[in-house]
Amino acid sequence: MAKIIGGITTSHVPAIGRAIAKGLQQDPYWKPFFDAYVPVQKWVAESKPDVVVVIYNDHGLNFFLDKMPTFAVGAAAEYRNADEGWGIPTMPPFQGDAALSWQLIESLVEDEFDLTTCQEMKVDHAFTLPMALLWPDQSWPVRVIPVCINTVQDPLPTARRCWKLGEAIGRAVAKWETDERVLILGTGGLSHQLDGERAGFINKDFDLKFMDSMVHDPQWATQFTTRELVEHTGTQGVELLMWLATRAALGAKVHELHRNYHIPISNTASGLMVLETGG
Amino acid sequence: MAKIIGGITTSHVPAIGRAIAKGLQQDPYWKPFFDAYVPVQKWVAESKPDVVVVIYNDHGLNFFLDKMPTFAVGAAAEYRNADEGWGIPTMPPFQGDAALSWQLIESLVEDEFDLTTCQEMKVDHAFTLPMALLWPDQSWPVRVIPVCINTVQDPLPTARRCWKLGEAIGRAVAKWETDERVLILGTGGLSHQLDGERAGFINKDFDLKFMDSMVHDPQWATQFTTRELVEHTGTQGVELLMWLATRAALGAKVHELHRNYHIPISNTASGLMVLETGG
Amino acid sequence: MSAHKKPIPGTVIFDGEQAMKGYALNKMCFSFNDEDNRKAFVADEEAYCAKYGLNERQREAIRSRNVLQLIAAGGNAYYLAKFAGILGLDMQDIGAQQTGLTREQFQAKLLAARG
Amino acid sequence: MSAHKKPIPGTVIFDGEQAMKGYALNKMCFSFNDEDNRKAFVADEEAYCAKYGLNERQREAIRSRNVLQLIAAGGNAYYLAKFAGILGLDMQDIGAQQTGLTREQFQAKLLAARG
Ligand SMILES: [Fe+3]
Ligand SMILES: [Fe+3]
Repeated sequence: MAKIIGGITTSHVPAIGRAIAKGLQQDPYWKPFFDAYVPVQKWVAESKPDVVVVIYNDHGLNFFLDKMPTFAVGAAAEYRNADEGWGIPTMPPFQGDAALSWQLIESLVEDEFDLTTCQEMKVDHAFTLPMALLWPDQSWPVRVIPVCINTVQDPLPTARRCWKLGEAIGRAVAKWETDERVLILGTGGLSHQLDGERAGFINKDFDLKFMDSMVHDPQWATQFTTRELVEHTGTQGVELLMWLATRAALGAKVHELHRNYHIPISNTASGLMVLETGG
Repeated sequence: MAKIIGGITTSHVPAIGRAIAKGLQQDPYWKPFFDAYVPVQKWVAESKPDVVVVIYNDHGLNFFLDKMPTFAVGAAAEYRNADEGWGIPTMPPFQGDAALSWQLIESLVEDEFDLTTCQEMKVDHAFTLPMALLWPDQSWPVRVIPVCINTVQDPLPTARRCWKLGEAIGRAVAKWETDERVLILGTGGLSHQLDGERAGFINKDFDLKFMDSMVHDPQWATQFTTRELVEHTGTQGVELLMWLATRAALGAKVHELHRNYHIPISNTASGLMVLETGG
Repeated sequence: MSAHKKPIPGTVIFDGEQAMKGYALNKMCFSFNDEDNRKAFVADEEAYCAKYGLNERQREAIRSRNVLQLIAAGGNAYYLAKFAGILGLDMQDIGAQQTGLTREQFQAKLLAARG
Repeated sequence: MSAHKKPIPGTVIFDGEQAMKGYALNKMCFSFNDEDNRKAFVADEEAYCAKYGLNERQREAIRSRNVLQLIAAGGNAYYLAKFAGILGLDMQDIGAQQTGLTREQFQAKLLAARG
């Protein structure tokens, strides 16, 4: 049986891509951010995951408003990054595992998740940057399964629904008849708002409370409507939904291996956690 | 409050479009089929629905396997038919009601349906032909909301899930703060199989049992897996899922106003029912 | 996937396995919604198949207009119907071909389902 | 829709109402994923906006590079970011413009959130 070894949750702002492209890892602005990933890279290298389920949100690369899915799951042999319009170099393609994708999809649809399945799928910075933060040489030693959650257009799935999706992903992976070691990678957040007069909004108190809840009270954030989450964390802070789904996939108990919180990266409070299952 | 006045369920095979285009309504092959719609047209004209929620399945006009949704809901001001590749004339466009669509979508997502929302959406014969059977002059006196269920690619949503979707549509419409009279139109089936050595499969016993269950034991078909439904009704007979969702939207009790069952239309056992709510 | 499920005789369920196998073929057939694409196919079938990356099995199935082979190569009934449209075949022709019957025999079989 | 929900000051939720209002604008911005489209826009802004059917309010907001106006006209932050990319603006520029601050003031505001 496949085993979920743990989850990593991290911010994914495009500015990270620009910093990587320019080699700014040791720059004073960026150093506190990039340094936090060094122990995580070490843990990942030692834990040797075979497959990464990447729970992320598309920012208008693969999906438009003509067909905007709430939950989309990739089922392709390969996923490519592409031009997003602001000049960040694209990353090497990612190897998929379509057979495992279909096992995941079969289980989730049986569990009454109304997925959109994608046999072709471009993956944007929310997918590629966290991967590059875990594997800086960008020679991905893993296969990937993209799971995309709508944060573009209201109504977003509720926090409760995202939690349930994560739980169902956990159940589905546990049924895979393979020996894969599976990492869940949830990307987005933490508090930030790009648009409106409230641009630049950051809520440190809420973010820290949320990060604590990931370990000690993981369903805490499901009490909020997505509108309340926007109020507390900003229009893009609602990306914590990906953290919540990731946490739900890990089961009842986790062991916190690593945490970082840093204000600001671009307009964002950047967060990073590594949670081992069964802690 | 909006009111669901009833539901109509009907077959939608492309051959109907060819027969309409050629004016074959009185042809001996087609007469028993088209005659069955005359009393239905009368009921519809008298009941004066304002809005029709059309629950149908796309056959590869609007959706491809790159982004294949389980449940998709239209939110456009207008929906157009288009060339499907086999030379049936396209029909006049259909007026949408985007504001009501969004109310439906907000309610369904809140109820944990993971919709794909479509602000542009071509509608295929499964949508247009039933509309033309109800309004033969094709000057649609109603606004429409398309609800599309995946029957193209396994895993299909379970019969149980389609039932729940229909129930949730019923709840959502009841919340609309308007006086709209709403008709639910479910299209597809009944038993038929186009592909494989089993092509031409028709199961009259099952169809009749299913039609009875729509009135007297509406959740009867939810006992079957979609694979069992294919076994009993053929690969395309599984389109009865649209009937099931329609029935679920109508509430506990219905009054059967009309029924027709005719073998064969093209390769299909064609079925037609008119169910009034609260019977 | 389908390995765990009871097969239905004479029936291929279009599941993930088929969807993967038939992606290029179905994508080509999906393109036949557009008249220009249908014309381009008719003008040069081999070039059109190559453009969509059909494998040899799929190209051969297209060449031979054999529906069962097209299904075995991953074709989906709904997309294949658009190919049938190009050929001017209707569902009784398709049904007859797959069941090894004449069109008349196939139509008689459908009528017989009235019981 | 949003009428029933408590507004969040300085924040427009991109809901169905906004999505309907901004469809043409967002579709144009979505097209900026392709370099050829970005070049076509730069070569002739008015023609490009006309091609996507922007209304006058949207065209004026594009002309004036005013993010708050673009949002008011139905623009979505994620698609608008691709327009900002053409202009060479980053998120601090955008943030500064919307909050009426200089870039330095906006950056200071972000830093202040450290508490
Ligand atoms: Fe983001
Ligand atoms: Fe059909």
